[in-house]
Amino acid sequence: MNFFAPFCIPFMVGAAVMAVALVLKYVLWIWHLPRADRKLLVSGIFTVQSIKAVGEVISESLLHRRIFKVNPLLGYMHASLAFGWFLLITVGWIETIAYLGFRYVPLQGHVFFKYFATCIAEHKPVFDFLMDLLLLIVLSGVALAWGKRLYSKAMGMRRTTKHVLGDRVALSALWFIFPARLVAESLTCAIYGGGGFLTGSISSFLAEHVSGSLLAALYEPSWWFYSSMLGIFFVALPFSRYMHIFTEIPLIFLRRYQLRPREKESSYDNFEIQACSRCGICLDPCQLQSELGINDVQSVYFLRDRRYNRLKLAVANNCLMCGRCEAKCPVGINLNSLRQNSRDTMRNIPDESRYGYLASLDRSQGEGRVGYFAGCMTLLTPRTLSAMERIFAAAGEDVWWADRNGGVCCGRPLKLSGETDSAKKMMRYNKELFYKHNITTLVTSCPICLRVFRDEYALRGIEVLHHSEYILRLMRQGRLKVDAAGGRFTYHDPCELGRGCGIYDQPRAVIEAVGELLEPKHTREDSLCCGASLANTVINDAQQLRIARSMSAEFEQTGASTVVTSCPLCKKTVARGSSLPVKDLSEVVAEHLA
Amino acid sequence: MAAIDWGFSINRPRTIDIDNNNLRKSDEILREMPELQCCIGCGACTASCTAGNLTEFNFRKVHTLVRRGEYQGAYEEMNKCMLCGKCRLLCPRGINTRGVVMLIKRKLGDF
Amino acid sequence: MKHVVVIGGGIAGMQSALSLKKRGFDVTVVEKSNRLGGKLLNWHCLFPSFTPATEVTDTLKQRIADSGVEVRLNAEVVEFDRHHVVLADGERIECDAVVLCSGFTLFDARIKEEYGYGIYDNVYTSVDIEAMLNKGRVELKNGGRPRRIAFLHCVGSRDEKVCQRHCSKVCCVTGVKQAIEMKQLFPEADVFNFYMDIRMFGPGYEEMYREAQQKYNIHFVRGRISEAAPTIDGRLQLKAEDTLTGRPLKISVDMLVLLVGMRSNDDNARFAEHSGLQCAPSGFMAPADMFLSNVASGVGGIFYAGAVTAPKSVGEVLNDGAAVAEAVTGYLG
Amino acid sequence: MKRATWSEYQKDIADDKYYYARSCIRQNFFPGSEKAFLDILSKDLGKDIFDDPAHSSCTGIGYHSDIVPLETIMTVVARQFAMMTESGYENFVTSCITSFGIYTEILATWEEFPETEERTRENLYKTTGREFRKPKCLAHTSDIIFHFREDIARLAKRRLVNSGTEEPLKVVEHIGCHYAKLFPKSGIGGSEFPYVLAGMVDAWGGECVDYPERRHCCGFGFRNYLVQANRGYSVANSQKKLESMAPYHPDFIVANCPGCTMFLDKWQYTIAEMDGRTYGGNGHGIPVLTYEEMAGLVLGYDPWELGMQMHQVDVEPLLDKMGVDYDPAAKYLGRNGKFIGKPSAAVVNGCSQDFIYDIKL
Repeated sequence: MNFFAPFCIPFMVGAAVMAVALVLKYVLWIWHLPRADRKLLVSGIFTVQSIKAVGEVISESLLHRRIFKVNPLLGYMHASLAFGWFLLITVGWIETIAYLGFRYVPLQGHVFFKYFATCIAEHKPVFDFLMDLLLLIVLSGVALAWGKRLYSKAMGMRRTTKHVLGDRVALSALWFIFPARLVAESLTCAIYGGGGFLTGSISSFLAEHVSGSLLAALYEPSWWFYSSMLGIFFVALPFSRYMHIFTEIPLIFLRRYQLRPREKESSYDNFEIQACSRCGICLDPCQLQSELGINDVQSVYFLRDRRYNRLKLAVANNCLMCGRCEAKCPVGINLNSLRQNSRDTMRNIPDESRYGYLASLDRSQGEGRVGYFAGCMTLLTPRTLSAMERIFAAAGEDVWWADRNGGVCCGRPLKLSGETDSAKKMMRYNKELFYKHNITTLVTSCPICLRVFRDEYALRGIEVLHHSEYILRLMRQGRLKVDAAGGRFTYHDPCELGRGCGIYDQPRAVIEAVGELLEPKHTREDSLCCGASLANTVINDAQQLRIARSMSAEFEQTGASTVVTSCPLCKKTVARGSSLPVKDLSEVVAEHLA
Repeated sequence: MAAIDWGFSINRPRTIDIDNNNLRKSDEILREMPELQCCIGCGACTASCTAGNLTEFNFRKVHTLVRRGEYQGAYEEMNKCMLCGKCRLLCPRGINTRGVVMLIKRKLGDF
Repeated sequence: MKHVVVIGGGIAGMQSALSLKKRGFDVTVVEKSNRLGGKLLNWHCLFPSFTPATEVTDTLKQRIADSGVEVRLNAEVVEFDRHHVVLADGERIECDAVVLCSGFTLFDARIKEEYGYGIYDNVYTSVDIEAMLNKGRVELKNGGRPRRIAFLHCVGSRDEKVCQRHCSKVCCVTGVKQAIEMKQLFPEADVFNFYMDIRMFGPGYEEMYREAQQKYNIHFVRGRISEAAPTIDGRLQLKAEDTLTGRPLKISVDMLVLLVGMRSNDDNARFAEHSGLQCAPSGFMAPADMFLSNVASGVGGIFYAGAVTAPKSVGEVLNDGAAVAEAVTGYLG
Repeated sequence: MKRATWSEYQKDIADDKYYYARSCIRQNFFPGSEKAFLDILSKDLGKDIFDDPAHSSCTGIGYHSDIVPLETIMTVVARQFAMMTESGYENFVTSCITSFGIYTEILATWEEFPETEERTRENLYKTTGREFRKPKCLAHTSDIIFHFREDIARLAKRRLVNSGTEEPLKVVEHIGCHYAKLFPKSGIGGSEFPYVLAGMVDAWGGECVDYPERRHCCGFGFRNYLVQANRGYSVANSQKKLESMAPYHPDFIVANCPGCTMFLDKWQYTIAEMDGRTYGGNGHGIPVLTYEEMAGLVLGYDPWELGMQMHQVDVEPLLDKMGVDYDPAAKYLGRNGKFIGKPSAAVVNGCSQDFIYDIKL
């Protein structure tokens, strides 16, 4: 049996180009991994993590479990295309074996089996049925994809990604592959007979209504078309968003081996960046999109621009880094870390002389094993400071006040802007200060500081607590008593505290000890950003205010009489946007000390 | 040839010479961030400044000089800023002060 | 019917006359020039709305024409008391009350000779600019378009050196307004406003100021120009201190606009002496008190409206016109 | 020139019978000028002017340097007036702008605070036994030349024109700060548009240059010059003026103040040596003249008689332009015909630099 026909050439070329490109990319990326990452890879490969990764590949890359969670219809669309196509290939393979036994069949022989199988008289209706069913499933996915273009809301998406030209070519090819296959197979069946419930019925219809000569004339071109579509798609795949189809698989493995984006851009980032399918799920959660109509800076566009080396500073900088999109990304890409290390690449200018003025500076006061770092912003919310003072006094805690008279910034704002090396100087200064004063516990009221103390400072021997955690601990230890005076509170999760440090329950527990807690519409992992995030240096004051107003409206809808938050920046910002009084968690506690 | 010690040198003028200053970068900065022109010199930024309370750094003065085309030393001054963002919370004219710091550094540092 | 004479046919006089007429008085407006409207006739647009000044003057003139108020033009008042107004030609007009609406005098910018008004080309006053705008031709002496324009605030205001200690109130806003107008006419030009303080006291003024800064990119430099001098290419070199940076500043401009202030009329002292009225140290007429009788003089039957008592904006002057009618009614019953 | 305002500032200047008070520093730096003034007045104009050997310094430099107290200087000034009174004169003419400012200021002080005048009279009487009358007319010598500028123009042998092209010479006039900046009414033309020198230039055929830094101080500033470490400020001020006037290509600078004339002249040397910058034509400095020298040239005096060889910036290019006959060989010969010495070559006179300077920055 001959498994070659001229129409196979586009497919064969496409498949070859794709294979070479994929192998080259993956080999190069792994080759260039930082030494530490390579070590992680080697040490993880023969562990149970690899098996877990296989499971995750099936559930995510094929079944798209996480997208199902976002929206079942959207999940079905992705799964039908990915898993359906996967099954088409697998079942097609089995079909070949069923017909021909175990023998070598070239790739095009499997793919265009229907074409080459016309000489086989025997029919296995089970496969006809199966293959038609799978084709139908995939076609339904394609239909949904078309539908999504027209009406994305049905799939829970208000906005869809604006694609670049290459993506559109690949997308068009992809859309045509399966209808083309249906047509080609139906024509083949119309001439040679056979086919399942789908191709079979279409072929009988064609045989009845279309002249034989026309069918014969269309026969070869239809296979050519099908092959060409496959070829185009395969050539475009490594260079378009469809790269994600394969890239998610190594990504899942590497992530299981604990590889992550680093402070500086690294080869690993390629796996994350090219695993983005540009599904656009990150668009809707973005408040820059929903409140300000800014529609070219979201993670999907950021990753796309970075991938094609056309990232602009204005795009990299225009992000609140609130983490809402990251929490929803079906591929689990570390969007904030990637944006962070892009900023580093664009803005980090090491300067040894910078912040030389920090040397030998110490404006701290008091003595105690517990250190309190108010943070720059907290100095502008003195009620928080005095509340903390009362709480410390009530608990009988001796406190070392790190920065009540003005200290040195924790370094996170500078790091967020990409000036990583300079930020380290401030971190080093503060770290030395903490050690110098022999504290064992460091309490801060500012989630921005908290985040960097925990993630970057590596404060061995010092426990770092947010004041919400600290207050709750004091209450549970019985060192701090509050009267449950009642009152209706609602709570705003600061991005850096909630999504950033995973602290959701502690402040809630504290509030519930005082009064009733009413949750706003968006809360916990889904909470909205106040808009004043230090990560964004692009949007102006009016834009910040618009975000603040829209997110504050949710607090008013809860019926609460006070908005509580636990970040000085959020407090100031929400207070601008809301008509309700806004208090820091510590104020609420201090007001209700028993 | 004999060496003569004058005991003094000619003082350089302190005058801001708008005619001879190169205002190209200043214009670019104002074009990118027109709100900077709204500064009314209240000094709240400088009063609250974390870095300004530890050094001579005066954000208001430095950006005003930059607007007048006096770039000498401005980059180094802006580098004293810790970007902590207190000033942005205080500016009565709502100027994106952190953005200004970054913009001036970018323009004067040519990156 | 009681007869009230209104001295001055500017907007204060016209509005006062209209309000008095409405309350049933017999009103005569005495105006020394040959037409009604006063200084506002020379004005192009009013801040902060850019309303054409003619909208105010024409409307008032029309209302005066329709109201039956007697208007005496070319009639200069030499002296008056509550019962008589004596004109330059010797005529005595009998009346029951007098409303003094003689307004203000523009500061003569030539007195500040260091700014070169009347000495160098292309030094103008804010009044000249309004006249040029009215003519529809703002240009340099040589017909060219200015590339750089400077406005100087407080010329003849808040200046001990010319014995004008008071703030003329409206020049800041006018300066910002004219700067915007210049920028609209010459978008390619750089406009610099040199000010001591920016006083944006009224509704919409601060907003206009902000717009001038942000939208029109007008440069505001806090510092008074010390002197203007000609340059070799026929421009003007200005010196000032940029007080917000603590550095002297030097700049050449094509056009310098002096925002001249309002000073009190020279007549005020004579009127005061003759009629027993009080002048404030600024030379403006002092009302009986600053709050409850701010359109009354210390002398029964003599009232004030408009800028005769202090520099005022157009809106405030018109309010005075309405208020004085109330006060006169209270006096004449 | 659009300067109508000068005419608003006029003062009464006596027509004859002057008591003459000399300047301290001019006699060293421009020694011919004061003699020229006396010659012009007495010989050319036939006026009575008394050059009293008994008068003294006004101590103004000491006063402005915080060395001489006000009481003292008032008494010294009172003595000058006593000398004038004793010689039978009542029109006081001073050659120095600093002195002119001192006399004006003290007379104004006595006017405002008569008790200070009484005390001064007492002090003078106690110390010297002298009494005085206040001058009827106080004028600076430049006021006198200005007063007779038309007479001088009539007597003129030359005019301030380029003898080759007949074009008026471009003249930068510089007025000493203490001439009218203290009391605008005390100077002709006031402080903004002083006309005292410009009037002479106009009358004698020249053309004044109105350059942006026209009113700026020369930088002398007493303490700024007297303390070596401060001289950088002083020279920077002269430089500012020179930079501002240079584009107008002035043929010469004329000043009416001893300090200004000296510093505008000598700082050109300093700037040229330090920075290599010169502001006149052909890499030379701009000659700086006193108004007496200017008047003397107009009246046909010999430049070496006028003491112009004492200038730091060579005047020969100007003399050539004006068509003045002079003997180059006689430049450095004294009045007795003996060689008086010759300065080293200087950058400001178009010579190459032959020193290495150790400039402290």
